[in-house]
Amino acid sequence: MVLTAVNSKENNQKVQTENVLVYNTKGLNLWYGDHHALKNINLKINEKEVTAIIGPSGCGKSTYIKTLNRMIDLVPGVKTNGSIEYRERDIFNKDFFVEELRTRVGMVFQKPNPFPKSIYENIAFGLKIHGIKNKQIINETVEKSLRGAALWEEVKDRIHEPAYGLSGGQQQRLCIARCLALEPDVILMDEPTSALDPVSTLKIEELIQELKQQYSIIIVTHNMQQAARISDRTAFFLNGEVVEYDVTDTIFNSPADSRTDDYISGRFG
Amino acid sequence: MVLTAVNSKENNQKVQTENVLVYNTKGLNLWYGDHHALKNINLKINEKEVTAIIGPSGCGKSTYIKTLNRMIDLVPGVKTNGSIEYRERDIFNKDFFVEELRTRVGMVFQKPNPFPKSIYENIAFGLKIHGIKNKQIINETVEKSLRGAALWEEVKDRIHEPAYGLSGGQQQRLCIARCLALEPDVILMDEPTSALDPVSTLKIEELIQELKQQYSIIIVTHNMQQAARISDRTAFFLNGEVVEYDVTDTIFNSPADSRTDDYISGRFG
Amino acid sequence: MPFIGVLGLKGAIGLKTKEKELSPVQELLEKKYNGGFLNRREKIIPIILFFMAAVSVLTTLGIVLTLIFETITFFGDVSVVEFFTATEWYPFSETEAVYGIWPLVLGTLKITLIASLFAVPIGLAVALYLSEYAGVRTRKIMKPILEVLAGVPTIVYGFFALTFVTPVLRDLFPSIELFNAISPGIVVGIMIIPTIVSLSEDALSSVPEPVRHGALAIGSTKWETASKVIFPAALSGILASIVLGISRAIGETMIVSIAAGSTPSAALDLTSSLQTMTSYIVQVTTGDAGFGTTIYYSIYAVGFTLFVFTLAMNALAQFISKRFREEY
Amino acid sequence: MENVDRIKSEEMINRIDGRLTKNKIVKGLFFIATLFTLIMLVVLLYRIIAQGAPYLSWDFLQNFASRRPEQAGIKAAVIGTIWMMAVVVPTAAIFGVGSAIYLEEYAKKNTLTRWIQMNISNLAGVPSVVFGLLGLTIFVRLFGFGNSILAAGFTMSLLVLPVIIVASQEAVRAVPNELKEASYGLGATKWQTISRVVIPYAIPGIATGSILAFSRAIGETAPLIVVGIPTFVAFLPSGVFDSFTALPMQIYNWTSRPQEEFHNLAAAGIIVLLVVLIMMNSVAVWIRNRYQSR
Amino acid sequence: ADTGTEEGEKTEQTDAGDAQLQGEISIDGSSTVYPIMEAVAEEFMLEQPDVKVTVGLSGTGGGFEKFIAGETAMSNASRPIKEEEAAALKEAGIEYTEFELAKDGLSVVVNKDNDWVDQLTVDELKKLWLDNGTAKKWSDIREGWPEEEIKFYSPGTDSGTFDYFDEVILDGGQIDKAATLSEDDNVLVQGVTGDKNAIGYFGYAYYIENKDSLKVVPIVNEEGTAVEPNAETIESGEYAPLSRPLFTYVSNAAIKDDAATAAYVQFTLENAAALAEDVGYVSLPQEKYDEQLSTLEGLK
Ligand SMILES: Nc1ncnc2c1ncn2[C@@H]1O[C@H](COP(=O)(O)OP(=O)(O)OP(=O)(O)O)[C@@H](O)[C@H]1O
Ligand SMILES: Nc1ncnc2c1ncn2[C@@H]1O[C@H](COP(=O)(O)OP(=O)(O)OP(=O)(O)O)[C@@H](O)[C@H]1O
Ligand SMILES: [Mg+2]
Ligand SMILES: [Mg+2]
Ligand SMILES: O=P([O-])([O-])[O-]
Repeated sequence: MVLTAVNSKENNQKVQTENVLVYNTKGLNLWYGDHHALKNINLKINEKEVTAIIGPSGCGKSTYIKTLNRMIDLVPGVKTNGSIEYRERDIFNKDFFVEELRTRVGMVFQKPNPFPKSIYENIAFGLKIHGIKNKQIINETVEKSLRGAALWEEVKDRIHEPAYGLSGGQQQRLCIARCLALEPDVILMDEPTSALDPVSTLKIEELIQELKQQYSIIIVTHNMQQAARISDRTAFFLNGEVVEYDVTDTIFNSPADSRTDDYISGRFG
Repeated sequence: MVLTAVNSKENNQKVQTENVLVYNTKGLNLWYGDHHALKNINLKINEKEVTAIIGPSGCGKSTYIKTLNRMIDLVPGVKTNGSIEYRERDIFNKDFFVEELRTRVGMVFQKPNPFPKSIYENIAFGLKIHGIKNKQIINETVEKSLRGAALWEEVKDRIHEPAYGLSGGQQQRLCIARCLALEPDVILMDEPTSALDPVSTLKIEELIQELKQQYSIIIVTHNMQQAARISDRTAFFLNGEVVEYDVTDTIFNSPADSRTDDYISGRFG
Repeated sequence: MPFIGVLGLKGAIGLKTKEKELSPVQELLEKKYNGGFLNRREKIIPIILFFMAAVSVLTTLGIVLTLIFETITFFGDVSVVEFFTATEWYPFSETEAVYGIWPLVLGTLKITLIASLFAVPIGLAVALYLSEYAGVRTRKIMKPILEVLAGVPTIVYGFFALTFVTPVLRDLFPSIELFNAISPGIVVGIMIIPTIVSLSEDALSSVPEPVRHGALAIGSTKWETASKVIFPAALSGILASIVLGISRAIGETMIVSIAAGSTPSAALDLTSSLQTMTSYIVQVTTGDAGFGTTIYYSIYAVGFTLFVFTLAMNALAQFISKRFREEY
Repeated sequence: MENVDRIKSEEMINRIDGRLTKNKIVKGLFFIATLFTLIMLVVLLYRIIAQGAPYLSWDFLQNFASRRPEQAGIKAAVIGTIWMMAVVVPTAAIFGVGSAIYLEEYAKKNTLTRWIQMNISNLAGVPSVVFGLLGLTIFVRLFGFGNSILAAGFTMSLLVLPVIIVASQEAVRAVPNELKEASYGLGATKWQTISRVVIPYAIPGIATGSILAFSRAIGETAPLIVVGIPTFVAFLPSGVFDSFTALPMQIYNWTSRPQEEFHNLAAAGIIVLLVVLIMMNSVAVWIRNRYQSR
Repeated sequence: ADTGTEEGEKTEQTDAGDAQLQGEISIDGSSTVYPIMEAVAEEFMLEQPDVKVTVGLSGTGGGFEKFIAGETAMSNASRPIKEEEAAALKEAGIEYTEFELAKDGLSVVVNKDNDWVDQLTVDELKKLWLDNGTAKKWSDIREGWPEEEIKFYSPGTDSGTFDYFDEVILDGGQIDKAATLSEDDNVLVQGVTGDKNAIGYFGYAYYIENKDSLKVVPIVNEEGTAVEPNAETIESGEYAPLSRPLFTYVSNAAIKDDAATAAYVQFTLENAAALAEDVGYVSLPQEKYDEQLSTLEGLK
């Protein structure tokens, strides 16, 4: 637990509050084989905030976010050192089953990836694999999650139809709903709108603002305007390093590092 | 031939010059099956300028540029009407072989697509299919094209090695060199830097400025800063229509259409 | 450990929203966290699957052992030197049996050669047509048709060779005998065409579309694109398909049993009767050879030789795909 | 406009005609080759149908083999083939898919795995007669199954196993990583991901590849001859340990009889076999088309 | 079915026709004998539907292989059992009895358009078929025959038919290496039909079935008369030496222990005469069958 100055964009007043950490990354290094993709990352991520990670292509944004729920384990030949504490538990600890971590920490991917099943089954999937069989609980959760992802009204008449019939933006919200069904603590999003049209993007952005009330959100985005619009804090990655991490307003309006400034103002990337 | 006011960004003075048209698109409509992808496009494209085409995803940028060299023929079920004149010849005319058109009009794609051959063979290919067998001419052209694409210094010691050994940015410049070997009149580029890192992007942008001296360039980009940086004119596409087409400065600084303004200022897309 | 789980959750939900109750889902998940995620199934399943994968290794082992024991018995009666050097295969003579594998190998090679000469050009032409020229529709129709061609039982092909192709050939070239290498060779070729087409077509169409577009965009014709860019790029897959086709031709049994005759011949001539390794095995297993005789054991020695041939072809295929592997 | 007509313009246009003609000729040749294979198939089918169709009748399907051509039928062979396939399909499918999943999802990329993989592709090239010898030695003799459905079924299973493994591996490999990630992301274990995401997604691909492999098993004659399954069987099997006969055996036998009528019966038998094959292939095509558009 | 039933009732000692038996009888062996055995099995199963008879055609040798392995109760053969096989059976502890079922007349045939060959002696046959390292012409065999190269068509070297021919005509010598060999007798028929200078030989049934398109050659027997193969001359033994016996070998234990097998063998012997003729072979004299029936009685 640390005390930090938070600049929440909603109430443009600076408020001194006590923040709870969900993640505390300490001296994280990561190699893909010989390629040193993350270099001594130190980041503290607050509860119930939107933390944006920006940076040019290949800087390690996806790698970092995939490490947070250990999806990185799926890539063969990855080595790490340093530690990441999730709610004060080391996620690399043997006793911390990845299945538990991933249940607590939901993830939304760049391309919407619903299962080739019905809308209903997509959401019920997570419940079923965790042994929840009670029909009523499942039904309720499906509705609640779809509502939570602002999708219920659009699909309520066809939740047993294939998810592939939905538009890209709807599919992405379905993927969010699929996370919500397990009532996660944190939601990780890796460029969740980069494959979507402007209207869908807007909806998802609104949804993220909504979700922030209940969940801690970490979002990777290549769209700086988006980061500026929706996030409370922003980390700027470059070549596997965190160049700057601060309140979003500060990053965008008075960055401490010139590289951040260059990037923000479109001089590269 | 028309007279237009050109605002070249290099000399920030407005100069009244006589412009030669390379392309004159008149009332072009295009359908993918039932989907009306291009709607009544009218565009005049000047010689030895960089014309940028911008617009949100799915607005028809790629479709339009692919129509210019009739690569669109490869998509089954495409119907067009209206006309496109290239140097006053109708490209849809039966007597205008696509092979000729495409030799005169080079194309660079979003993702670098070198042939799985050596660097040298990649460039020699175009010459060979046109029956040029003289080793010396080929050698000279290979060098000249690589120099033209600002790649010669980097690869001169390994031009017989496979092209796939090059980095993404180098591959893209190789693809440009491949076009140059045929000394085209126009070069079409469909988001040529979107798959590249910042440094490579910069190089390609510089190269484009260079090439403009000799070639007419039409470039699709989703990166508005890029369009602003490198182009003389910009066309803004939306939903298959040309919303606005003007000198780049005008588009970015005082657009006539509010939708252009919205897009430019990042309110959507 | 489970204790930490609870704590963690309290951390997650507790502090700020103290009044909030656990939802049914949370409650159930909580139980799971406490119960731990240790799952015996997760450990056992890979082991079971490993044993399944081991079956194919056991099969190879079975084949090798089956063949090797009887082959050793065979070489108790017949000298290895004779087997590899004698140019005659005449096991049925009671007085002067000769076991020289060469005529059978030669028979196999003749059939394989003719089949490949016939099938490779046609197969590649069809593959190129389908992948570079034909529309999606044609491809969608042709592929299943080729699969039917591939699924036609080989006895059917055998009779097709004997009762159709041979007479036609004999009408054209009267010097061809009833049993010859050409007719079954061609028909084996027809049989392997689908294999070559289907795998080459896969290889050709897996060359990424952008590469094709790159060539077309500088004004090449389809043929220039296909022959100078796509074909070389797909070379490793194409060669592999040819090797696979050839190894099917080597192993083909019924067509040659029916239409090539059963005269082991060391002559190079293609117009007369011959015998292959496979058809010899069928001849003996359906024939008169007494149990425990040298002839009986000879089929294992021939089978072993055949097996070695297929191994060699496979090694060749592996070599080719390593040597010519293209990355796009 | 002076720079419009660049070098070699004249020449280039002159050459385009020639290049296009070449393209046309080659296209024509390729088309002829394609047509040729089609014609071969048509001739093949026509000859068989012309010869066998008059002999096809309900009785032909209903009767057992007989010395009298007019009474002879293929009931035992059809049912026998079905029984055999009832052994082959589950055995080969379970072991094939199991192996594929092991190799694609669990196996580490080490020497052992490479070795297994190489062994599988080797096995795919081993001639079917050799599998016959294996079946004879192991299943018929060593395990004492005799010339039963089980012996022949296992032999055929081993014969098609490599093909099914390879097809299944491809299908499993084709499962988009995003789907697996989605499942893992929800806290699913590996086996849960495999059984609920990977396999269901791969099933159409597995089915298509396997059906084609099975249709090969139905038509294989050489291994059955070598295993030595009988030809005259005038009863229906009641279990996997019973003797049986199969379609290709019956056809093979008929073709070698002196009487012309038997040859025609063989053609009729071939028609039945082909109908079965085409039905199986159609199912494969249907599955492929149905799921391809995902 | 009629013949079977009649004779079944006529023979008092048997219960084949009345009592319903059960069991399985596995038969394999010669493809030459196969049509007879198939006919017998077909008829037998009409009467005893609960006895499951299977007949395979692994060839005489292949059949013995299974017989030795104890996989079959009966093994058909188109030649007498060989010493190695008898020895192996002894070693395996299988006692057996040989039953002769019918005769096959190996028919020597030439092309329909062949107008010079009227008959052949055994010596001429030998001269024709024995390999002498060169291509033979008809004129080499008998003066006045055309100077055309002879084309030979023979059953495959692994068939009982070849074996028999090899033994009685060639004395185990090497058959002309230019001969076209085929495992499928139909193919030989085609070969001879299509070639004016061809000569071939195969089972009588194949000749009968194609007698319109082939010319059969009378063979001079030991008495010096040229005899054409037909039912009478083969049965009487006049057509010699090319008529060969067809056998089935039965396990004694199976006859003793299994009523179904015993009944089946009895049925076979009772009906072989009629059924053999049915499928194109020649029956033995009736006494021969009666004799074997009493042998069978002794084994029960
Ligand atoms: N599986 C992998 N194996 C090897 N190197 C990898 C792998 N995945 C990523 N990399 C490398 O690690 C670096 C960081 O990759 P990462 O995907 O995290 O970048 P990113 O910031 O998400 O980029 P983008 O904006 O393009 O998604 C890159 O140089 C990339 O090439
Ligand atoms: N082959 C095709 N068949 C059918 N519709 C197509 C095809 N290609 C593109 N379209 C549709 O045509 C419209 C225009 O597509 P186009 O690729 O030209 O867009 P774009 O502006 O290049 O977008 P992006 O920035 O994503 O590349 C889109 O709605 C797209 O879905
Ligand atoms: Mg990324
Ligand atoms: Mg595009
Ligand atoms: O089957 P055969 O009679 O030739 O042994």
